[in-house]
Amino acid sequence: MTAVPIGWFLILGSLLFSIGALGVLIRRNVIIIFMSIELMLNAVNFVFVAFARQLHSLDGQVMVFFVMTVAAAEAAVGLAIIISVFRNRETVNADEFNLLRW
Amino acid sequence: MNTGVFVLLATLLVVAALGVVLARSPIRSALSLVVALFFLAVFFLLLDAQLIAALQVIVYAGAIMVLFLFVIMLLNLQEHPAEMARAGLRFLAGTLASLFLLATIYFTNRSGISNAQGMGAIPDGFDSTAQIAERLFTQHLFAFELTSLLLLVAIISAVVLAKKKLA
Amino acid sequence: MMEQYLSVLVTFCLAAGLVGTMVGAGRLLGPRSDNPVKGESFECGNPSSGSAWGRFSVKFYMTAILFIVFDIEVVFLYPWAVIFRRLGWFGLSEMAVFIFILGLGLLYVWRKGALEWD
Amino acid sequence: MHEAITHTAVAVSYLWLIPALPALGVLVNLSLGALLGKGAVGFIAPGTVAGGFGVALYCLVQILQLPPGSALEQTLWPWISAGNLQVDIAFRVDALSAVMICVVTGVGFLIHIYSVGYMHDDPSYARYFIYLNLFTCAMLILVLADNLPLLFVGWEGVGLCSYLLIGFWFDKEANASAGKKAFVVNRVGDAGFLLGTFLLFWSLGVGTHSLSFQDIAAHAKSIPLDTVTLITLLLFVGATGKSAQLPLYVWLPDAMAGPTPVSALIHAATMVTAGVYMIARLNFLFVLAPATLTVVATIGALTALFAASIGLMQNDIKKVLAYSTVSQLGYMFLGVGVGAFSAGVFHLMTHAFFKGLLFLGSGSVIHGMHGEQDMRRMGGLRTYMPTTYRTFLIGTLAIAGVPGLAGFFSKDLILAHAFSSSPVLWLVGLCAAGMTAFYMFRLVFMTFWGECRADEHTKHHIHESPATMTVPLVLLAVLSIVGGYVGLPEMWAWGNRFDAFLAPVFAAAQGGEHHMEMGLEYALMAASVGVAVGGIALAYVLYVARPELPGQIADQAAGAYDLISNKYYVDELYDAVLVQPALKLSNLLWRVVDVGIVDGIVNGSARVVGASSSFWRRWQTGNVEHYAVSMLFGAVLILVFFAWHSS
Amino acid sequence: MGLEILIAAVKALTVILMVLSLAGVLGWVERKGSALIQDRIGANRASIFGFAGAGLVNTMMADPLKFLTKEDVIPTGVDKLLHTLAPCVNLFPVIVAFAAVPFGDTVEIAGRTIQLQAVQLNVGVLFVLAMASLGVYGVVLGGWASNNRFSLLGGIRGSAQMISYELGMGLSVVVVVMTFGTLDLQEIVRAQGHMIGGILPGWGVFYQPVAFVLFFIAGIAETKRVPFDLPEGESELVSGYFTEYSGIKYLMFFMTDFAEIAVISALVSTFFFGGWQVPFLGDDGFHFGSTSMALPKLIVVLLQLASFMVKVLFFCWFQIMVRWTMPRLRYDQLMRFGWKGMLPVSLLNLVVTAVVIVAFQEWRV
Repeated sequence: MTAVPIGWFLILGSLLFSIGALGVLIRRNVIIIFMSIELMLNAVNFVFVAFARQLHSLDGQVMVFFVMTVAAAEAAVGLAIIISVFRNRETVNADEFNLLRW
Repeated sequence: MNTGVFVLLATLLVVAALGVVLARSPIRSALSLVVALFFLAVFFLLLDAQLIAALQVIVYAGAIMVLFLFVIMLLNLQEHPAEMARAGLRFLAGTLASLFLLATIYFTNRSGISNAQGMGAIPDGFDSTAQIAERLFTQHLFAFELTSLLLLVAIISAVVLAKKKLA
Repeated sequence: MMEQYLSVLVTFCLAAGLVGTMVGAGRLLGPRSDNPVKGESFECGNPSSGSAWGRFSVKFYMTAILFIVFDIEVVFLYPWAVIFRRLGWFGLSEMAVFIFILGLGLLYVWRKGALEWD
Repeated sequence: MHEAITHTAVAVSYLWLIPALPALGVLVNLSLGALLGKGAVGFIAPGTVAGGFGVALYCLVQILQLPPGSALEQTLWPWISAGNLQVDIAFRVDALSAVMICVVTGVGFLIHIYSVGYMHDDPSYARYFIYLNLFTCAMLILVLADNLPLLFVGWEGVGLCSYLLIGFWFDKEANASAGKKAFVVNRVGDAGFLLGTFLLFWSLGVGTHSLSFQDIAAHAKSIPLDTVTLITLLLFVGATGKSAQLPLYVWLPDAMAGPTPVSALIHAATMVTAGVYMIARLNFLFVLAPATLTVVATIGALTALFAASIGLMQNDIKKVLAYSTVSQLGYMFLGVGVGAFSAGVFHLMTHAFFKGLLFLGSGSVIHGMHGEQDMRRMGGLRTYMPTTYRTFLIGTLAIAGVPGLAGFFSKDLILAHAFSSSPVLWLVGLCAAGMTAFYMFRLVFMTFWGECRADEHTKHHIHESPATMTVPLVLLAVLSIVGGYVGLPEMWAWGNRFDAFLAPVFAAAQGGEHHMEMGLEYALMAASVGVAVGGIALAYVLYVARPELPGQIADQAAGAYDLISNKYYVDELYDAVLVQPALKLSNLLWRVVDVGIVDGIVNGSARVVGASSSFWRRWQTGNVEHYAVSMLFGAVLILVFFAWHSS
Repeated sequence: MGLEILIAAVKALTVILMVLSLAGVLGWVERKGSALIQDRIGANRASIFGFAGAGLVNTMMADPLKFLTKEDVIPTGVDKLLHTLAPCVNLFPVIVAFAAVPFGDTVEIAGRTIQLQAVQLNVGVLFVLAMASLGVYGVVLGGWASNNRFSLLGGIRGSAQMISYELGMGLSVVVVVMTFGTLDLQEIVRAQGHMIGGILPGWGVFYQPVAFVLFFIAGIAETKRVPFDLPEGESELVSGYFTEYSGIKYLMFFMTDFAEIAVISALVSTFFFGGWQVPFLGDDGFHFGSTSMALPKLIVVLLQLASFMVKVLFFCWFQIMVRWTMPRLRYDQLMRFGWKGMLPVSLLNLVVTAVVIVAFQEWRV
């Protein structure tokens, strides 16, 4: 992959990130919103690794470890929350979760 | 060939990512995400980050997405007729996301790194598990130990939240 | 180095090609005759009632969560296993702390009864 | 005049054990006390103190074997590192500290043992021993500290434990407020102590200072005289608070609300002597300020007389002993005030023995009388509790200054030094000695002699205390007899070994000492013996031979009687002069400043926020998508701004 | 570049054919083996011209052809794409995982050094595990896309079982990695070439017997065969997650089963039994202490290949034997054994190994 400049990777990363953000905004199913967030996290990971490769640093790769861990913890807790919300409200539609306000 | 491979894989990746966002059925969405993650792993491999590539598949595809699938099946989520947001919000979201993308492309262009001649040879030790491990377990020791606490909290909260009997 | 990635890509392509061919050949060669009874799900001859996609015990979900957490632990263990000789007692103790904390999690789950299948 | 003494220090690694062992007892009993049960708690708590005593004895032996002036040292770790203040957590044992740690752990151990029996039926058994161990630990830190800040840690630690133990039975209003009183009065003294420390650090001048005693000693001479006087006076304010001297003595009599072993350990044997210890420890500083020493001696003598006079009229057995303690502490200050530091410390040690004994004996009496503390309802107890009686009598003889017992030697030494400093001080001390003999024997006669005045029910149950209580009594009685023989007058037998042992510590103060003639010394001794015998005789006449006399005297001198039996109205005076105005001022501040201004601002701003948020909260729809859109909008805005701004 | 692609393709094809033929052979071995164990003839009409051994040809050729020409029934009301995808994602990772296992040392052909390993990565161990973790999808999708509650239950059970035992497997592999200090499978095999005390082969099993047992048990659980065949328990779930499959898709599920057996056997050989190593055989021939026997390079390579195949076949046979001699577990027992047995034991094994290795190293015992 030596011939491809890093700019391409960055643009691909931001494209993925935008798609993820779009998913968060236009979907109503919380689980799919969640998956879109995972996609955004992965876009960031992707850019981490690309930069690490470009800047000759190992820290970018190490950071991916931590992002993965955070993603795992987030998925575990987030999905647990979704399950317990579903128990009470029988829905996973984000626009029906609006109790979190005045 | 390199550029060709990049474009091919990037296209597949973007298609899979769009699949996540646009698929009607949650399970297809999840599978699209698995495919996208798999292609990301291939990208990591081509960026000489073998360890990350393997971990990407093990952690994301092999563990996190399984959990997503389980939840989808557990809650028996089928296609939902009113799945997408209202048209107005959709339009707004699309505009904002495009603006965001354009802004990042603008910055990437302006910074000049996109004009560089590719990435060159593998940095010394970049693909060596031992060196990454050394970094991880010496310089990032504290973050590593904190990770365990994060996971502990995740376990406990997941158990507390999910332990009640499912109706 | 290129050789390594080449081998991966080629193997992937060939394996994908193989499974694709198999499915495709089955499509082409197999006969086809639709029949409503044939399409019914197999429940030992009884007509099935209701949807097959019921809800499941939350146990499966607990298993998956626990798996994620310990999978992350294993993932951290691999790079550690490669260099723990070089780190000596220091590396051992830091991993001991890590495993101990996650062990507490396992103990908690164990005591909470989330590992019970009854 | 005095030979140069080498101050050699030997680094050792076991000093930390001495305070750490009681601390371990605290930890164990705190975490497992409820689990272990009384047996284990009552074994662990005294056990740790016994361990500390063992190490302390080992230290003493080490010190005795080393050349005079040597000390053991252990620096644990750096503690405060702020600019040119570099304080370590460091311990140091020289002759003075060695005596102190042996007294604290030894007497402390005996009192722990005693407590096992005394507190046996208390529901908060474990809590009691946690406090007691914590106190021991803090007291040991106080006496082991190598520097003033660490000493202050111990100083505050013992204060805290004193508060906790006085209010041990906090469900009784009186006890809780007695604890508070002790704490508040001590704060006054502590403020002086702290100011003194600050001033000392400030006046030590340029260079890095550790505030260790060596460091202070090395630089003390360069401080101007009036500054030194001020520093020492401020430190002495701290000492008057902790050691219950005029005018801050008022908390100690009330402190008798705590369990009796606590009174013995904290409010007689150890904590209250901390002030004396501190002045002895800083002797090199105090000798630089003669004016302060005069103040110390005067306050000491006045306190001795004043407290003794109140003690004459008290009817509560523990109150008598409390005033007696204040009075005896006055003696110690008189001693250190006239420059006789080793005499003061000597009296401190003997006092620990016999006053500990007396308190424990009174505890035994109270235990036997089922909580009765009023001597007017006692009497004739010597037949019921013979061991308590005999040991108590030994303690009384010791404190009264009867020749051959510990108190005689130490008190006499102080009075001799006082005489050579100022005959007036000696005379005041002598009067106090006579009163001491009188009220102590009054106590003995009222309690143990004559007819029993208790009601029938109580009388039926009077019994001797269990062995865990009487064995410490016997041991302390032995110490009260033999404890004095380490410091005989110079002209007898082996002379004053104790003084010789401590001499290197007080090398700076040694200059002013001079030996007096043998004849004069015998004369002074005769005078104090005479006064003591007179006091005893008077007590015998008034309370055994002719018990109707005290009532008649009280009637005839009604004014004086009222004044003294009401403790000179000092508490009332304080209340009127200090407490009431403070309460009024606080009330004013509360109503005007707090409610009016502070709360007004807080409530007003809350109302403003509330009003505006009822508008802004419309933006919070509770819908996640709206939030997400807003976030993305913000991100895009930031990006666009930067793109526009930087191009 | 073209030549390199060709070499890679040849190696990959070799491995794929190896897997497929192994799967075919195992199909026959299982039938005949179960007959042997149960004292019956078994598959008696598979002989050709009265020659029973030729039944092998039957399972390898006639069976696939028959399946290919059968109708592919897709139940009504299911997601057709997922229904088709399930057998594919089931088979794909197994084949790819096998490709990462080295089947021989490097050889030199026409001045080129060629690794006898289709996928060469210096994180080969992780690659294999990553592919193993993908195996869950085939099971779970097969169950989901069948519109049959038995299938769905089988699929969910199967995936929960696989992830549970993946932990034990991963942890025992960590111990192997600790012992050899590398993630490269070829390096791991090379590290087992020495002799302990001149007599015992330096195989992983002699260093890590506990890890071997754990890995093998977890491996059997991953293949979902007796005693861990709950996902496809015939008496209760018909055929589990592939009840609703027929034709070539059914064959693919079946092949996956046998290919998994082969992969587990290959991994056991690689991690614990020296892979292609032959005891006493060096690069240039046998060495027994001082005496040695020189051999041509070609013979050495062939011996090593044979050694690998023999080991793999032995463990395949061993797994088939386990299947036909063991009773099965209940599902709660299975999960309890996975979480309360395998996981703590493998963690303990890991800790003990780490302490022992570091202690030996630091104190130079």
